[in-house]
Amino acid sequence: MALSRREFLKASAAAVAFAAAGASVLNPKVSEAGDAGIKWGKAPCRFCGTGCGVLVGVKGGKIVATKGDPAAPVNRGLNCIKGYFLSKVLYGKDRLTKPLIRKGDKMVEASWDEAMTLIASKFKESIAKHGPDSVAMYGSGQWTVFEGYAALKLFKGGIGTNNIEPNARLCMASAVTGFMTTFASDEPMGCYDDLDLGDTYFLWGANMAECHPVLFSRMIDNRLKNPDVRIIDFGTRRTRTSQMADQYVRFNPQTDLALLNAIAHVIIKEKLYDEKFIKKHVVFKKGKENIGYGLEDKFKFTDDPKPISFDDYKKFLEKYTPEYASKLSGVPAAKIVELARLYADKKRKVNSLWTMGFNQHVRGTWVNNLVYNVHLLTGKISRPGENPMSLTGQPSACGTAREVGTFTHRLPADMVVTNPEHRAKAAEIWGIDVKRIPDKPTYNATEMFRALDRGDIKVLWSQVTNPFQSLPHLNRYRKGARKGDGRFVIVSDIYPTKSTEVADVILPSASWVEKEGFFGNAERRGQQWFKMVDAPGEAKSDLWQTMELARRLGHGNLFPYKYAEKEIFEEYRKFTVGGKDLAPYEAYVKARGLRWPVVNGKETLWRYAEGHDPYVKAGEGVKFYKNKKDDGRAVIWARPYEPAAESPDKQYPFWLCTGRVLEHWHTGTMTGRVPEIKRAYPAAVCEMHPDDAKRMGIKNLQKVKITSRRGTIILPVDLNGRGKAEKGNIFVAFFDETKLINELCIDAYCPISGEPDYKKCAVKVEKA
Amino acid sequence: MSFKWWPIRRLVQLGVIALIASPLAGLNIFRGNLAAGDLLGVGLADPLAFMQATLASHIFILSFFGSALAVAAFYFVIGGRTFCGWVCPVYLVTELNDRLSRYLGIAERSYSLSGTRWSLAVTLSVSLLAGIPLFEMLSPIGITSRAIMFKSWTPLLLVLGIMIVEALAARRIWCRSLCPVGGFYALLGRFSPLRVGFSRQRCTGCGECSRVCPVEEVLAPSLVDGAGQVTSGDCTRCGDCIDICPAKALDVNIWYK
Amino acid sequence: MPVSGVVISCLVGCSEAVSGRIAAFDGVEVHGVLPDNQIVAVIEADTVDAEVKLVSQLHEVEDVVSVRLAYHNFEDL
Amino acid sequence: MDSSTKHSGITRRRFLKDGVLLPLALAAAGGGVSTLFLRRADARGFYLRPPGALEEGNFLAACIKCGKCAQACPYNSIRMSGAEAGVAIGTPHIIARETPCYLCPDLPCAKACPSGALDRKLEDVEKVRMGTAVIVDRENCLSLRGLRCEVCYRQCPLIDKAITILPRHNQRTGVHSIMEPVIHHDKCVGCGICENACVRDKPVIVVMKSPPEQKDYYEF
Repeated sequence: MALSRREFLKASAAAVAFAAAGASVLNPKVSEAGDAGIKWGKAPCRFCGTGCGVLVGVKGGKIVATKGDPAAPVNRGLNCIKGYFLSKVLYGKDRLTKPLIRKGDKMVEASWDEAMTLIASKFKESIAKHGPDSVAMYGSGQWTVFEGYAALKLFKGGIGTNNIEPNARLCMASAVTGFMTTFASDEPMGCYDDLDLGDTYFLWGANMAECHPVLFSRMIDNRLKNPDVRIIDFGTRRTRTSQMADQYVRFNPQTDLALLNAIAHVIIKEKLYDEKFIKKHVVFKKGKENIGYGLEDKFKFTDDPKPISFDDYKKFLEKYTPEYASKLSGVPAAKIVELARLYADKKRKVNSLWTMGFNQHVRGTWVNNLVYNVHLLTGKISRPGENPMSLTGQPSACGTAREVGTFTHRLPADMVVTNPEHRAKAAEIWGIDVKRIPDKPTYNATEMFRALDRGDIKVLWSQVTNPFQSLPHLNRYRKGARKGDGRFVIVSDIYPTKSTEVADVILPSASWVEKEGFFGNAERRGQQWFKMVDAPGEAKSDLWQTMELARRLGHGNLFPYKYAEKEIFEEYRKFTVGGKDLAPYEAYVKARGLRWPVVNGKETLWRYAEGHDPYVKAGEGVKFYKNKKDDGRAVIWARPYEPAAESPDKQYPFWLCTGRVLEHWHTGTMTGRVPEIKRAYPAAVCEMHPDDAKRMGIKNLQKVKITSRRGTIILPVDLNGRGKAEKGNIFVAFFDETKLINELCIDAYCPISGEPDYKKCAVKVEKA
Repeated sequence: MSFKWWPIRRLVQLGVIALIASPLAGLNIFRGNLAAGDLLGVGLADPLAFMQATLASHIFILSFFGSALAVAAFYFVIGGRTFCGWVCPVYLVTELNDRLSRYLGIAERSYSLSGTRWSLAVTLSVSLLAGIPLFEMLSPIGITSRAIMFKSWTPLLLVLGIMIVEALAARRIWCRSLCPVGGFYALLGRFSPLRVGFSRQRCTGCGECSRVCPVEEVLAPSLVDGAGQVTSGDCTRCGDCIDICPAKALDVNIWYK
Repeated sequence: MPVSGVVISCLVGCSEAVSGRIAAFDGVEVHGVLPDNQIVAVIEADTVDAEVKLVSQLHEVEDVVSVRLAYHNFEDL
Repeated sequence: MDSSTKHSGITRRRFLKDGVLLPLALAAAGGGVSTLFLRRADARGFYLRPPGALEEGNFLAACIKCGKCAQACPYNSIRMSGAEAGVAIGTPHIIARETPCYLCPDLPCAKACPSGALDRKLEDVEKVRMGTAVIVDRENCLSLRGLRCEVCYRQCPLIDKAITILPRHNQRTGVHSIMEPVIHHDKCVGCGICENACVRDKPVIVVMKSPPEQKDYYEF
């Protein structure tokens, strides 16, 4: 009996493997398939950072179908509902097809030459009058690697300003600084295989069920196969993830800092830590405290790390007893002890997963540090099935924003502009004088738009993103963009958005498979695709747009390419050799993505781990080799609990949290154009706790007026929806462009990462 | 220029249609239609609709009964089929249709007024026995008002059918002989205090009143026997006879004056 | 006992050689060599850890580009 | 006058009337009436009535077609049926695929009903029983094919009560789970929001009068 069952399993295993491989027998470029003359090509999904593979069906120059790619290791043929409708995303009725130039109150169609001449003249004029720091590029984690790289090279190596930022600053900058401060190298050690191999998952401020749907189904499948698997959801809001988790642990907003310290406290007090691991792989440090909230314009912060001893760290933690953390967080002390023991359980393979709850946090860097602390204390890191993992929200937040480094302070592959060696290396690869690369970072995303509002930045170009819907304290920045006085805003997009509304020039872009591309997902997997259809009308890729501006500004020599995409990639790859090691372009053309470092043609599943990471020598076991400053050790940081920038009070008694839903992606400009998705989830609602509503005499679906110190919005109340707000909290999704919830959000940010906190501000709610 | 009833009546008829249509304009004066509605928050109901629904469903709703009773009392006071002459939108249609028919001169037959009583009896018994409010299903009054309220046009075919039959074959047969609402109000109006008075002294016997009266039988007792009041419940109190009488032999009268 | 189906990608033209090399491992059965430099194999091991180790070892085999888990079952048998 | 009719006057007017217009009128009237009676209910065999509606027979008995419920609906979900509805002409119903019932907590439609066709005493939206959702096309349900859709579940106003998610292993991929929406007919109020939200061209989840008949007593 056992034998036959085993044989059956083996046969299934082989069958599934054949199915997976069989689909990849297709020429990955574009190959003929049987059904009705549709040509299929591979591409990663256009939406979140999961990086699901899809096959794109093209017929008559149009995308007629998409399907999950059975050969893609991430999703194996599956998609979420957004991915399912990818074929309709590019074909909304109001696709932008011609450059538009503002003439008075009207946007008038123009030729590319007119538009680019105007843009170039504005750039030249502004640079001549106000210096290179008066022009800026605001890009995105949806840029392809080529586009991000070209923009970075033009601004830092050509124009000579560090005024380049991605919207990823609003999304995972805290994860970056978390990784950088703890490991001195950005991006996770683990990969999605940990979702199959672990048995304990702590989710922190991550609604995976809706925001990383395919990964969530993978983690749930792990639990189906292994009844020992435990999923613990820490959150300030009861979500679909909480619903399917084994435990939902509700805590008061901002107190995750105290909770993680209390968990470390228990681990140390009960001697559950891995002494050997700590001795060999960890150093302890302490930074500045009371670090502010970045609310004032031109806020500046530099941390001052001081080494401390393990004992100092223990002393630091003494305050964070479970009782103390319980008082702050509302989590029972006994529960904190229980979960600390679960974290430290030697028989368990523990993973921590987080998203915007950690990253969009005025202490985002700290809270990232604190979760690493727990993994470093217990040694549960860089092992198959056992890792901390930050999930990302954009398809190439990792690939483009982080790895290419399209931030004001970064250069490609973890390098920074403040480091002369790094500048020298960049200048060498770019073939320019090192002096051309400015050595001081200028503005983070929020500060960039503050500078535009003040008039310090005159010309701002936004590509592949929608800042005038997505910025916090939106009123200020929407008004700022239209203040005149030489301000000039250029927006490249595929549809009219809240950002094109305030633009002086709108450029029609090519999107996704209308151009050749390369994205990097959250598990370090780089994925390439070819152009499969022409962009509608005169729309052109952002890469072309950037290079055209370069040419007109006299920086054409920086882009001497014939096959720009491939040549840019190979040039960029030079930065990565000896660390992030990307594979040659051709390898990505063939593979369904590869996880860097790819050394000798082999991808790396687990970084810093012997036997997996090519840079860890035999006998080292684990080596955080990137942190050369600390002798290849990771840093445990003593980071205290500090309150949020704005907490509820008598006048504004509710916490406001914002976020996403499964159906819509970010500002909804693409998903909102899919009629099926639009019908399924047409408009934003305000989630509220039934007890709060009852107290205020508010009934389900009734309209309420939500007011913060920055703005007001009217929404119907949802007391029993997919997400259930806790008492004293409300939640609103930000996809609905007719209800700009971000007008209410505070533009406070983490001083270290510069990432704003969209999850916490104070509002009042009244019957409308 | 002497006083005439018809412009007032026309205004009331159009006012009723305007009320039914008012929610479309976002006004909150009137909800529902002539079967049941709320006028300024006061519930009103057609007594016949109440009877049908109650007989059919065996459900007694007190407020529904109250609304129906109030309406019945009102029409009792002002004279039964006053509903027809002044309120019913179908009456307005058939009235105008009758003008057309006379102009073409193709419909000459009339059928007995007693038909409406039969029709009322059939309506109520079918409602009770079949468990379905028979008339509400067919009612051109409901069909017309729902056409106004919800732009539901197809059922108006039935009204069109009535118009064609009336124009071609049987003058005003619907209102005169078939409509159970008319039947009900005719019974109710039999003892209504408000009536058309007749002065034999002034009558010149010109016959104009009979010609304009939609239910000319009701004038017969006065014209033939000299009765001082029109007592028949079928009189719609439309006032057309008063307006047309060149000798002012007809006027508004109160019972037992 | 875990049972897994894996797809192994090899360098161009090396799949026959690789299939020979991996067949030598205990607990690895080669089920097919595909024309596009891919091999389908089934892996058995005593524990998940052992299985992961085995997959890691396959990674190290000469001319192997990637080893992809296509099916994984670790219920008790 | 008589003499003229007898001789020539008869011809044109009589001919017009008896020969053409009268048959035409009869045909129109007959056609109108028969359409009222011959056709009944929609293709699915039942009308989705507003919340609080009595069982169909009683509902038809009590409804006087005044339209107040439809006027009371803030979402214009309730429409009055036309001639195609036959016996049910002029009665209120909901076409869920176009606009479902959003279950206002104070049920203004039921409150507006004068005749008791809708139960005015109904206070709790969870006690509404308009029908029940049924997945009629399992083959085309994206969730059942392993995709992360479950829009019906997440949009259900009685989420986790009327529809729950039953995860099960996806044999095909080996590492994902299929998130199957499971409808609980005892909790489903039949509001049709799921039918409205279903992303397939032809909704795979629809509201029916009652769940398909079971031939046994198992309850899943």
